[in-house]
Amino acid sequence: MKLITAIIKPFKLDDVKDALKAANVTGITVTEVRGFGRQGGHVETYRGAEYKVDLIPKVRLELVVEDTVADRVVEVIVKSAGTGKIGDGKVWITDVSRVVRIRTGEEGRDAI
Amino acid sequence: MKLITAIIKPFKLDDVKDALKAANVTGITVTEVRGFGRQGGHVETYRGAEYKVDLIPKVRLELVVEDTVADRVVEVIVKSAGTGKIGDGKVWITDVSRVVRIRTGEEGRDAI
Amino acid sequence: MKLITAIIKPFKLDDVKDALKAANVTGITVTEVRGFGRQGGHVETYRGAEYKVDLIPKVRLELVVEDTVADRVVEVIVKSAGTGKIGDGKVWITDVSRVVRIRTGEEGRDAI
Amino acid sequence: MARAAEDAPPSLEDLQSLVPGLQVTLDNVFILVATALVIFMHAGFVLVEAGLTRAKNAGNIVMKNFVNVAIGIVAFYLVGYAIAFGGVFDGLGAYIGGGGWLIGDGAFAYGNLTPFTFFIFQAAFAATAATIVSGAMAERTKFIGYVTYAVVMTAVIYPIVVRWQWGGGWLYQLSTPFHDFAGSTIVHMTGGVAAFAAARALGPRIGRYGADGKPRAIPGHSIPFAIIGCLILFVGWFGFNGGSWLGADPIVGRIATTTMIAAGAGAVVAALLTKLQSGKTDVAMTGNGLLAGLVGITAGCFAVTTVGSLIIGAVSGVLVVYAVAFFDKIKVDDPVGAISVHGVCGVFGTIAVGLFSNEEVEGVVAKGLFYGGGTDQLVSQIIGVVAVAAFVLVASVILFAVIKATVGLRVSEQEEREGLDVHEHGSPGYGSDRALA
Amino acid sequence: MARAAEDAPPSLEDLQSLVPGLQVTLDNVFILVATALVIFMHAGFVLVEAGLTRAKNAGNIVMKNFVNVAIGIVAFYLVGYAIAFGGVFDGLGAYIGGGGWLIGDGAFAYGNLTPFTFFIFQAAFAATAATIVSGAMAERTKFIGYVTYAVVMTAVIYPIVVRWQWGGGWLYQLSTPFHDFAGSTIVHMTGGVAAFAAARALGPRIGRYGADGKPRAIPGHSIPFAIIGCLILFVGWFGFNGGSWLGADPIVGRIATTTMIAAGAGAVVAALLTKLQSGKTDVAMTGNGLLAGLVGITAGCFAVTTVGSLIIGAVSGVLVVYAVAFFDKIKVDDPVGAISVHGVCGVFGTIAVGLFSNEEVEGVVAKGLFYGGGTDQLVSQIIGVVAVAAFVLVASVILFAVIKATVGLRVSEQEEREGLDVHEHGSPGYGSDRALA
Amino acid sequence: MARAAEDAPPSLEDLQSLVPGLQVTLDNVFILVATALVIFMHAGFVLVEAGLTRAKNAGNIVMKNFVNVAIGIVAFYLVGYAIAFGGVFDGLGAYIGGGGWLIGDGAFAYGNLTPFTFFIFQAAFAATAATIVSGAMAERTKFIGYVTYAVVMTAVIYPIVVRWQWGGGWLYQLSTPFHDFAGSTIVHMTGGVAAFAAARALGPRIGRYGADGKPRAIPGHSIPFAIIGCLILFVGWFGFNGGSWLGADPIVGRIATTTMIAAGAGAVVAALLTKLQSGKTDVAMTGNGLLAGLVGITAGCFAVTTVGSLIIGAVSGVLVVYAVAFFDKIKVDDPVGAISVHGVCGVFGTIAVGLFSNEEVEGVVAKGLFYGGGTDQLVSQIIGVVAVAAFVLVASVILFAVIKATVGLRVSEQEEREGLDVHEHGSPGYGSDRALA
Ligand SMILES: Nc1ncnc2c1ncn2[C@@H]1O[C@H](COP(=O)(O)OP(=O)(O)O)[C@@H](O)[C@H]1O
Ligand SMILES: Nc1ncnc2c1ncn2[C@@H]1O[C@H](COP(=O)(O)OP(=O)(O)O)[C@@H](O)[C@H]1O
Ligand SMILES: Nc1ncnc2c1ncn2[C@@H]1O[C@H](COP(=O)(O)OP(=O)(O)O)[C@@H](O)[C@H]1O
Repeated sequence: MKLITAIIKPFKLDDVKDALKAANVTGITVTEVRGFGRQGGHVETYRGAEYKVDLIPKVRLELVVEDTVADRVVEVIVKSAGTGKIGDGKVWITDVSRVVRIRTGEEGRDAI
Repeated sequence: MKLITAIIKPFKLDDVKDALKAANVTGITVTEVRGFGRQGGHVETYRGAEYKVDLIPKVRLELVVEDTVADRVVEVIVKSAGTGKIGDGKVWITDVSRVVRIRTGEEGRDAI
Repeated sequence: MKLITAIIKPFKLDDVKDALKAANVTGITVTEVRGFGRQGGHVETYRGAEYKVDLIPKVRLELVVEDTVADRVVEVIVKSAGTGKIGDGKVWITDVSRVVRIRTGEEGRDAI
Repeated sequence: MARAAEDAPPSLEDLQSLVPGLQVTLDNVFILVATALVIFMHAGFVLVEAGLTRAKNAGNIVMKNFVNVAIGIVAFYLVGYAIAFGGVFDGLGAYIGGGGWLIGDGAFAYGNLTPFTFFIFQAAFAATAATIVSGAMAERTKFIGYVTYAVVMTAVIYPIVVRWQWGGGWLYQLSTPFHDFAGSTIVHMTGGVAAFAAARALGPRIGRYGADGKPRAIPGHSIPFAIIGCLILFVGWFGFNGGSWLGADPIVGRIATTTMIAAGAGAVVAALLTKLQSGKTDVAMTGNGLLAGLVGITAGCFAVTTVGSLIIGAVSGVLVVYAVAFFDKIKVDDPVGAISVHGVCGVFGTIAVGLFSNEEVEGVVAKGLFYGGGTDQLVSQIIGVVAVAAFVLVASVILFAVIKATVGLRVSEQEEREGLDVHEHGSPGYGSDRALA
Repeated sequence: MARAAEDAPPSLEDLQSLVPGLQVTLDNVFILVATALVIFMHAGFVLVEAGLTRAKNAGNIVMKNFVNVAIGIVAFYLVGYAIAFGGVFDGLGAYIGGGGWLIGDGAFAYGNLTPFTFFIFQAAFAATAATIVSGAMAERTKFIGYVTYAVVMTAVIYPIVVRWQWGGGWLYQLSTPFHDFAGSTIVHMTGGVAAFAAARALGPRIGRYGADGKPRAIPGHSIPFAIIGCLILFVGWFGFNGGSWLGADPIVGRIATTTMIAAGAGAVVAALLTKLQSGKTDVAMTGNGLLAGLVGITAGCFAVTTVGSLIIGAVSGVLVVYAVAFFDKIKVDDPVGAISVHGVCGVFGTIAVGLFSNEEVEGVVAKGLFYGGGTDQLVSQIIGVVAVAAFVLVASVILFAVIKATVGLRVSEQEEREGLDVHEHGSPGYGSDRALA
Repeated sequence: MARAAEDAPPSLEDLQSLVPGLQVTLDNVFILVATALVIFMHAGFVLVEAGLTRAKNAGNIVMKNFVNVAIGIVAFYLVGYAIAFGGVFDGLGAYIGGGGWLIGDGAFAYGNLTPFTFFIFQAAFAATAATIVSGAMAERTKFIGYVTYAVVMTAVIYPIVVRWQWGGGWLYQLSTPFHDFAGSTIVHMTGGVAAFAAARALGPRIGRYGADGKPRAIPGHSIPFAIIGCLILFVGWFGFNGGSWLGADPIVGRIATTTMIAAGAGAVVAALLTKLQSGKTDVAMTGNGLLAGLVGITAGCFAVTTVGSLIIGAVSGVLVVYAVAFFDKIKVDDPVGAISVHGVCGVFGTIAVGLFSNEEVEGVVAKGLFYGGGTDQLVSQIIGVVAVAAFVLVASVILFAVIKATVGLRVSEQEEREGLDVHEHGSPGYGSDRALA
């Protein structure tokens, strides 16, 4: 089992979700996050004073998938999340040693 | 060291927390997330128009525990988080190679 | 590749971010979380009644870094996030088997 | 549009009709403004009740208060006004009216007010009495159940209570008439008692009591909303109490003075008391304290002195703090404190007239016990309070039982957990524009 | 400050000047209060429009409504007032005024009102007509484009419409004058038609229509805001309609009665209809229903009976629900329903005067078709509606085309996605005090 | 309740008492309405100050403004009213009053107003002067420290300032009396100067200045709140300025006209200026611009022409933008701009009377420099401004020093970081109904 984590641009979420569904992914967990990276931040103004905003809104996806499909899922994400502009985000894979579905207690591939 | 990640139903958080405390877990980190899965979404109506909501509010728990207790902690979560209805969530385990307590710099089992 | 996850006190975020930048870290993903730990909670009062608050606001950092720098980055976080008071948080390391930059499709050390 | 300026200087005869006409105009215009202020109170109720409950029910609670205004106006126009003010005043007419339907022939009016002007002010009051209850029913009531209640309340129950006193009925006909200038009993206690019946019929919200049976606070989602709501209610109360003179008169300055002082005293005392009790000054309770002072002074705002109003306000501020704790303890879950503010302080304020009244106006009010007037007024006040409370309690208990047995009163556990907004109204009260909404 | 109390009893001569003076005073003071209520409506517009749009544009939408008030006052003072009310009434003067600039020599006033009192009330109206449009333009309009529109609207377009009727122009000079007591057409439909032109010129928001072309709801970020806004608009409408008598008179009670009943009926009917359609009572649409009833009754609040107002309000409540669906379908994206509420119900309410009028006042209004008055009034109403709609539509289409070609009308896709607040105003409407803001 | 309609036509004698009585009634009723509007301003202050500060202190800031109203009413009733208006006017009485305690025997009243009516209006003003300061003290002040300040301000400091002018004291007794129609100096500058003393005594919020010493913006948590607050203040100002005539008179139309124009001009100019400075139209600053215009015109709203009001408003709009930047630079941290809006524009508006006054009323106001009146009025204006500013500054500096040394003025670093709500009031201003709250 693999855990795929992806940081993407918020407005790309719908596209990525649709692409993943099309690729038979059955479950995703989504978190609102903020990211700091090469994209850099910007300066905002308020009542004549300035302040720096260097954490940009991003969306974090988490998917546990079978080992065999992990790389393919990564490709799907990279393709559907990309705009070609800076700040598009990252995808990474980590190993999962056990997965359980709470409702049934099923484990492994049956659990996802 | 193991990292246990669990996605559960929000209203089950108190029960799970109590069960984990009873099982001598000393630390948990909790995140509000939204999940997409078999549970599916629903259609909402607003001013006569409809829109689909397919990301359901969930809660994500993260616990670093000693290797020896990891499986037992998973059982505790599965038991206390379950309602038997669709959407109960998942639990998964990944390996942790190093843990540090920031306050003291302690590592490993002393850190959690 | 390593994934470093850190739970820190919210008001320390700026300090940690600055320290990481100084240590040439180029990307961080940040999540608002709540933590339960040794720090314990407190009782709040509202209209004459009480209720317990045992989940304290924390900030979660996630950084994918090269294997060689992982331990040094952990030290930077521990140093910059510490106040010496209870509730300072934890840092842990997990293994990452693949990283991709969405914008370019670059992998590995080029992706971060 | 339409009216032109006079040119020639008026003759004495002209003056003889112009001058009384001016008072008529002034009275009607003043009550129009007072009515606008009373309608504004509904924005206050919306804010207080939304602020002191959870975000997941925000759409539902504002909707309840909002349709309540609309229903109140329509039901009071179609039915309530005639029941409250129409027909003869003796026999059965001392208990329930009937006549002057649809503000038509025989419609009642008071003093210089046209039936229309009188109607708008009374309709705004009717909606107020009903909306008080929505706070106590918050976060667990089926919308259809609430709507049913609101219709019956504004069409029948409240109009009957009005009939007894302002409509010239039996309480007004007592040898020393019951005195409730602007409605501590008729409006507020009526709402508060119905709120008690409602909260009892519903039972507490899930999670309101711990496994140990102890109350667990469920904090409201927006204290700013609650406090702005209290200030709006305060502003509206200038119309509520001032307008209850039902005409323009310099006396409204004194009425407003007692109203303001009681409001201030209620808030100050409630703030101090919470500070003494827990070491923290509770914001929501201080808001309740202001409202408690306002409810308390509503019956006596014309009759009591400024010192009397200071005392009435202060005592109301104490009462509300203890009453909230008391209803918490007996497991009557009232998320916004409606029973304590409107019910308890309504009772106290009405009875306080029998103690603090310093006015003596034939057929209106006698001096109170503390100002040498003996117990005549006090007895009438107690009669009025008991009679109205008993009637409203019985009527409400029956009404909520019928609602329970028919359209249903309480939502399902799942709906309550997830929030009423999506289930009852299709979408959440707070939409999100984040990607993952 | 400044005025001292009289001492000796006034002689008859004194009375002959005092009494008419009292009416003058009363008229001016009443219109001052009415003006405050109309200005307050702008807080209602802010809340409704902010509530029904997304948080990322909250700063922008409140700013639009807010500067609109400021711009409206200044532009109406410098230009609009003279165009609406100044100069001669024949010839070109029947279509556009000019004179009494800066409330100076020759400034028009009505009845007992001083030119100043008349000005403040009219200026508050001008800002209202303009601000209606901002809702339909929400979430995608360049700020500079909106500002340009607001200046032209309050300085020129709206004043010309006013000229035709309230300013004594050609619609007022019809043999049976067009009757629009408080502005269903002159204020609301004018705003609604301009809103239509604006929404058409802008196109729908990104994501408003799915790939299948079907409308997808974009829920507003705060239903409580929207509903409090509706209640504030309701309160303000007492000044809007009541003040449109342009003086104090007992009649304001009846005007307020029809206003209240129509508002109540509109909300009740819209709530029921949404319940029938989807099984859920839509909160925002119920709010629109109340406003629909208010817009609908605005033309006829003086002329119709209470039963007439009940019907007008109820029909408006139906109309708004279907109109919102209709504009959704034809892909005119109006986030708050401004076109349906102000445009559609403005048309209906104005024409309804020709049906439901029960008054007969020479030079003001005739009886309507349903009350035995024939079709005279009805015809005049239709003429007025068509003429004003045509003029405003043409003027607005040109105006928005010019704006598009010059300063620009719509923001970039990126700006729309990220929200207008940071891009147009420097920082978000909702700041965050969290560490990761 | 209580008053019956007259039947027989009144005789001349009747008329001789009825007619002056009508003016009395009208005056009192109008001031009641004006008082309600001024009380409403407190909701405006709550919204502006909450909106421009962070969510973690929302409960605290609304509580400060809210108890301020309650404290103000009670303290002004018990102490302040007698100090401001009671007793003799010569000798020490020109500087501080004493008499007519508790609105009892010898209580002062003005013109036709009853002492009660006069009291309510003045009490609402007293609370206003005090609440201005809370904005400048936001996000770091101990609650007990603020409460102490509010008591002293409404019981003693503000009443003394009032005494000097409106209470008939030495500024009123100048050969050309100081003219401050509705309180640019007496209310607003008094608040603004105390705000300056407070912000200095407190020091800036943590994080307000970077390591480099440069100001770093701390955005408020709700621009919609701030803007709705500004609109509510605008509405309230109709009562504030209009009511300051202390009676009903057609002149209120002109007073409201100058008020509206200055408000509009202030907002428009501030918006333009921020656009020119940073390329973005700052929303909060535009709100401040409107308030700046209102504060600026408050002294002269009766005396200046409409063109004068346009200029005064516009200049105020410029002043506020530069003043905010100035106080930022000298590290006086004023989260809402209270010092700039109320202090700086209060000074300017008062002095502007000496320039722009076009009225000549014996014992009230002379023509200003630009209207051929020479420097008499200007000199009196400067005397008044300097005297009041000096007194309030000294009194405030002492007061805050005493508070610091006794109950404490500033919260701990931890409390400031975590927010004042939980620490001072027991629970957060925004509760959460999420599972992990
Ligand atoms: N090393 C990293 N570890 C964790 N998250 C990262 C890392 N680098 C980037 N991110 C996340 O990805 C987002 C985009 O990265 P950024 O460097 O701005 O652009 P790009 O992905 O186009 O190179 C960041 O905002 C951050 O959330
Ligand atoms: N493969 C997965 N990877 C990550 N999270 C998942 C995955 N599958 C499900 N989830 C999370 O668990 C939640 C519940 O899953 P769902 O399939 O709806 O029901 P059930 O757990 O009963 O099978 C989802 O909402 C999602 O947050
Ligand atoms: N075992 C754990 N797994 C995951 N998160 C933990 C764990 N222990 C602590 N945390 C997180 O770290 C935070 C601080 O821990 P706590 O025990 O309160 O203090 P300290 O870090 O000083 O020992 C917690 O609030 C929680 O978010």
